[in-house]
Amino acid sequence: ATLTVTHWIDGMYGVPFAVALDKGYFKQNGVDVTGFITSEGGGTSVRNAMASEIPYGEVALPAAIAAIRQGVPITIVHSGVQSVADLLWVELKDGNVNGIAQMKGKTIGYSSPKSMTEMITIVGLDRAGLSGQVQRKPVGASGTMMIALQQHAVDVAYMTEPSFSARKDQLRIAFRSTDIVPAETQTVGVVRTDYLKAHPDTVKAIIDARSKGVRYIIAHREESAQILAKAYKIDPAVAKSAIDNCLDTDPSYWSTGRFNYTSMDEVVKGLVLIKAIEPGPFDWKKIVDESMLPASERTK
Amino acid sequence: MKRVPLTVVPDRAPDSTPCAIHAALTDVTRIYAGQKGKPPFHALGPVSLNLQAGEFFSVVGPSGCGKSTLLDVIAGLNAASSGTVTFEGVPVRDKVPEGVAIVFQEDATFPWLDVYDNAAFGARRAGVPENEIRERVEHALAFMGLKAFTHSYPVQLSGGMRQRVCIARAMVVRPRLMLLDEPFGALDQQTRLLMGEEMLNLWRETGATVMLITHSIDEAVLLSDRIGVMSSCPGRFIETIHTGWSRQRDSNTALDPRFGELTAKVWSLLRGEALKALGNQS
Amino acid sequence: MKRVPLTVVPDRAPDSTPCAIHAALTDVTRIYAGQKGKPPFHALGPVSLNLQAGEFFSVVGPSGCGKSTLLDVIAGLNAASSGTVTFEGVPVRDKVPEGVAIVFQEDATFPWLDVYDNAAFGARRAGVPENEIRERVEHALAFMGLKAFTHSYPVQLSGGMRQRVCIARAMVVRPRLMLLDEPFGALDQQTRLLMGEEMLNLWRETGATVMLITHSIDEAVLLSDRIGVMSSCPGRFIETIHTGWSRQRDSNTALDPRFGELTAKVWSLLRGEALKALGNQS
Amino acid sequence: MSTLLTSTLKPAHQHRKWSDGALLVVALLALWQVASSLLGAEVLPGPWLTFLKLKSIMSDDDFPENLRVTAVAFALGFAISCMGGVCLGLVLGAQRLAGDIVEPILMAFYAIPKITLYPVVLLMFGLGLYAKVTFGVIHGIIPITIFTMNAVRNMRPVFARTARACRLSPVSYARHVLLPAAVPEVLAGLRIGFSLTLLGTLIGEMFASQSGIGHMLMIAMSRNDSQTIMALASLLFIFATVVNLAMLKWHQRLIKAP
Amino acid sequence: MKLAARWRLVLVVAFVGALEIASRRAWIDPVSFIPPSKMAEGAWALLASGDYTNDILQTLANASLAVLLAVAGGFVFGVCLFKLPRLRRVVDPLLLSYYAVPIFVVYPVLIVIFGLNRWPLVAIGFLFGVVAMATNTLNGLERVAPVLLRSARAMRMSTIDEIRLITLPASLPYVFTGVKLAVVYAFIAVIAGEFVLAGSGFGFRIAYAYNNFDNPTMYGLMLLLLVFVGTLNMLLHMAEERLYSRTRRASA
Ligand SMILES: Nc1ncnc2c1ncn2[C@@H]1O[C@H](COP(=O)(O)OP(=O)(O)OP(=O)(O)O)[C@@H](O)[C@H]1O
Ligand SMILES: Nc1ncnc2c1ncn2[C@@H]1O[C@H](COP(=O)(O)OP(=O)(O)OP(=O)(O)O)[C@@H](O)[C@H]1O
Ligand SMILES: O=C([O-])O
Ligand SMILES: [Mg+2]
Ligand SMILES: [Mg+2]
Repeated sequence: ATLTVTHWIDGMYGVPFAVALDKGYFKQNGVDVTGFITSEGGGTSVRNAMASEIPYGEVALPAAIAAIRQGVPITIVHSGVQSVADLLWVELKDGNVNGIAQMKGKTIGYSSPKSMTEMITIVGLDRAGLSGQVQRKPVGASGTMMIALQQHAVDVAYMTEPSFSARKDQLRIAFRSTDIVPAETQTVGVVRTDYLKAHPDTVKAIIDARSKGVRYIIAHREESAQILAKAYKIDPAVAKSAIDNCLDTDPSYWSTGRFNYTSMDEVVKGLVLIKAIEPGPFDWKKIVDESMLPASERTK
Repeated sequence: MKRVPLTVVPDRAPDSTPCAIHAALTDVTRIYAGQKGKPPFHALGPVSLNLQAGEFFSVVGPSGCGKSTLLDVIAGLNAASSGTVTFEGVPVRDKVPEGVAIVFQEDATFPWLDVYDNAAFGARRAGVPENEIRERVEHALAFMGLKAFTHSYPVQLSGGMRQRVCIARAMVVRPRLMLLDEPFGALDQQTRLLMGEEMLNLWRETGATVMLITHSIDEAVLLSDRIGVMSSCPGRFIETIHTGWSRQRDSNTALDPRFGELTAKVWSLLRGEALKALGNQS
Repeated sequence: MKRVPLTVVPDRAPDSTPCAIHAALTDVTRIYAGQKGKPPFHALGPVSLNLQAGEFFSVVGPSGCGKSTLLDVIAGLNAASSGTVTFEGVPVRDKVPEGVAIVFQEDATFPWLDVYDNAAFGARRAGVPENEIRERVEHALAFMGLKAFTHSYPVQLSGGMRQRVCIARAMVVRPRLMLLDEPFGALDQQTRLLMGEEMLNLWRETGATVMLITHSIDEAVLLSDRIGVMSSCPGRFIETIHTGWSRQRDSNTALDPRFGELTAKVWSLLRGEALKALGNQS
Repeated sequence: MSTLLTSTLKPAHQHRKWSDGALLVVALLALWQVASSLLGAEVLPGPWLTFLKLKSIMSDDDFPENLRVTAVAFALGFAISCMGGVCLGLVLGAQRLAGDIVEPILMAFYAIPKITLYPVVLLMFGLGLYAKVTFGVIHGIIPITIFTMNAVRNMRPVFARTARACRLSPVSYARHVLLPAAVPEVLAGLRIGFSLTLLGTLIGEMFASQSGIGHMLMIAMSRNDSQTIMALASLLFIFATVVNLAMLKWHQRLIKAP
Repeated sequence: MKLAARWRLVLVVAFVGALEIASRRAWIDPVSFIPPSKMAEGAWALLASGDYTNDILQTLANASLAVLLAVAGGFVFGVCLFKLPRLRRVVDPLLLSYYAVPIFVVYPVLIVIFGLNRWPLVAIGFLFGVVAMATNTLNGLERVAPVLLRSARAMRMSTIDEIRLITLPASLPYVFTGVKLAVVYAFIAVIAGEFVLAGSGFGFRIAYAYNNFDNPTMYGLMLLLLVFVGTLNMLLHMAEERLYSRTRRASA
């Protein structure tokens, strides 16, 4: 069977899965995983997950929230990446921005309106007191980002790992997203609710294998980088650099499964800010089911 | 120089009762719908006509009088606006009955087929065995003077040659009723005469009923048992003339004193209609 | 019923020296390239021909002998494989010279234009003022018996009517050389006769040179100053016959005893060629 | 106008055909190289770099599997597009009323962004081969239908009349009259349908995939790996061009008539 | 044609009705699909809110520009290919194969050439539409009866006049098909471009709604798009009918 992992191959969310597969954790737990379905965009990942033989996926939290609110019968069962350590704001090597405070009068490029990247620019510029003094531009997917920078259409633009590590020689970091939002849950694991009821053991097995993967990365960065390089077909040095970058910025970049509600609330705040959801109290209990986590990982 | 005679075995013996009605029109009219607020155009009729089984019937009439329309109606290619059409006792509607072959006024050769395949087309579709077809096609092409062009394509032929290909196609299926719309229109007079004689042979041998639309009065008189003379548009039969020739007629029949009389008669009938057709619009 | 006579003012006075050569062919042949390994096909010639300014020249010949090819070569629509072609002293190559109008054997009406616009087309291209065009077109259509169909579209016309539209289109431009490829092919004999007479009027009044390809021997004899009789393919002129008619000829000329002689002569010349054309392939 | 001389010129003609082709290829490569140096190899890698990249991609262990996955989906999609498109086109062309009714609907449907149909496609066919095939078909079938329909509609009416006079069944009418009469347009439809089916299949692979050329392309795009993008795009382009050439040759053989 | 329009209406209404019932009864998964009435509500709501006006206008403007360029360019290109057989022989194999390459891979190049503005999108729309137009023009020109071209030569027409007065009207049904396809392809490409790359416009809004499972908005936008393109197509269809009904043999 296949599992769905958003941005498998071009994002860092998939590393624990790559490791778990390579180390045989899935097999040990009795789950026959043959590969990972990937896609761009949150909505598609959720839809792909729902349509799979094992309707499980690690997907973007905003997409999961949106789906659930629109009545898609899924349940959030574990936390995934709970930091934006992989999301960097970069400029060309000859740039001179050091920190968001120096952005005054410059142009910043985010992916698209109402995205996580836009949210971070709004929050960041607001906190720096620069609202209205920095021009913000949507520049589309990461593919066009380099071009926009090189064309000087923007001064600073977002970049994610491992793309950044692959281009370290051309770019420098202007500031980090974690400077603005230190804790922000990016992805969570979701399962179709009916499947969850019918096959709780499979779900537990997947969560456990992933969590073993996370522990392995933290313990063995070098080996993990080798595994990642093989799975993603990238240069081992780039893989190592990307993993280092994430873990050095935030040692708990990959959650072992345990939810961090503060960092999840941060996301909801952001969604309200960009008017993706209405303001008001948000009840995680309704959409999160912690019972698949080992007792040690549950919030008391 | 030798001519290959076309010896054909009729698929069916010539009708034993030569007076049986083979195709019949009763009070048929054809009115074309007017386009964009224009009034409907009355193109034909009312005409009533009985084609006797095995007869050779010609239609003459001024240009635009409705001859092609009449042919279409008999063939079921064009629905009569009123009146009834039957072929072998069965009403004709919207479908060409089995046993009818048509040669159209326009060039109807298929440009993607060579002369042989064009000529074989109808018979192939009718399921005639291939060796039988080959025999028939070879005969027909020799007879039409197209043997050297068997594997030429229509674009390589002159206008008259294409018309002959269409006649060959109709002949090869051995129809019981043959409808010919000015089939010799693009042929020179001499060729026309030779074709006419061959047509007579064919007609005698197969016992088919033939309706021939022609612009040549001589041809109509020479070939036909009966000639229907049509008025100017909307076409009606102003007179139907029996020639009284024997079945064994040929081009020598033109020497018969009746030939001159008959052509003169048709000529005078037509003269007025042609003038009307040309003049009644000014 | 009244016929509107076509009174036309020639764009140019009839040539003062009626013997001046208007168009000339010298040793012209046309050989079509053989397709896909087939040998080249010799369709025409060698022919030499001088069309005198202001003469009415007819071409007769068996079907497929190369008449249309000859016309195309004179008009510059088809390049001669060898030999030279000139019009008014200027070599013709690959371009139709100014002053030449052509009526093709096929239907060349433009289906998207009504009869009026079809007839006016050539003159509009030539830049004739619109009111002048209207006058000419109205005359031509009346004369062609198409007045009631002025605003009809070609699909609404019979085959013969479309052919008349094409003749009208060529007439309206008042050419100095008119090339007609079997223009009356789809017309009944009566209409044909009337058209022929009108063609004579037009010819006399405009002083144009006319080359008419026709399948009707009577027509050729009646209308022409000279008749070129072509052999079977590859077409050559086997004989050129002077009729010796005065310019004032009309259909009564057919009563002249020479008319019978001439037709008989052409007829006998053609008979052999037509048989050859049909038979030499078996 | 071709003359007698044409036949003797044939070999030279043939020769010119090849030299023209070679000239075009050289011109395209040169243009590419110039554009690449103007825009920068980062944006648009030149032909040589692209070639090297393509070589390394093709020698990759996973490449045959990726190719196979895409090929299977595409072949199935194209087969369906062809059969469906041609048949539908013939019917809609021959039945004027049906064509008038359906054509505008078809065109409007075709214009909606296919990705929005993805949820519905997923719902109907699930994840995997058939979703991709469906994507290929919805991209490719409509141009084939439209081209065929248009050709049949504009066929000379006398052919239809001849077919009726010969009492052809609908199937043999289609087979022996409509199809041969419409060969150039049907072929053009198939050529464009071929390319668009391929495009559709790739787009399908971009949405949900773990392998296939579309998957490779998507990853290259999100990594902004312009060399891989160009290499894959060239591969697709060359493949489509070769097939197009073959179809043109086939076309020349189909129309035996000069 | 009245008849065809009526039948079309019946067909569409029946289809929409069936969808309505099927989705209301939840025979179709409501997460993937919503009843057409809800789509209409969604479309109305987003029109009424005014939030989407700019996006809609922007896309329509870009697509229209692309259509205009594609139609004009495609026609000229088609004529050139027809007139220059040597060019055609060489270009023919490439002509349609380029549709096989997902065209937005060239988007970065277009950005470099045109900058970060509307023109890359217009260019994509143009590139996608132009070949369909050229191919149809070419097909049409090839179908012009040779006798009409001979007539043009007989009347000593210049190339421009021949195209304007003979080949264009004679091949108009094909040219119309080309225009219709160019419209469709230009829209597809512009919207797909916005989908993947831009931060505004119809395509972006659809993608956003799609990712947020906001079915009323997504299907509402699709409905609007369907109405736009459908109307454009109907107008073309009607113009074609007007021009061509009289040159066709009446069927009854
Ligand atoms: N589709 C049509 N719509 C309207 N009128 C038509 C249509 N077809 C033919 N007509 C008219 O019907 C009349 C008869 O046409 P038809 O073709 O039957 O003449 P015809 O006798 O065969 O003439 P010809 O000898 O010139 O071929 C003509 O006046 C023509 O204008
Ligand atoms: N494009 C071509 N390729 C090869 N052969 C051709 C081509 N056009 C005509 N021919 C041949 O040239 C010969 C003369 O043709 P042409 O059309 O000039 O005859 P025609 O005298 O006008 O005949 P008709 O009276 O039947 O119209 C014919 O035998 C024909 O097969
Ligand atoms: O609409 C497309 O996804 O091409
Ligand atoms: Mg007729
Ligand atoms: Mg001829």
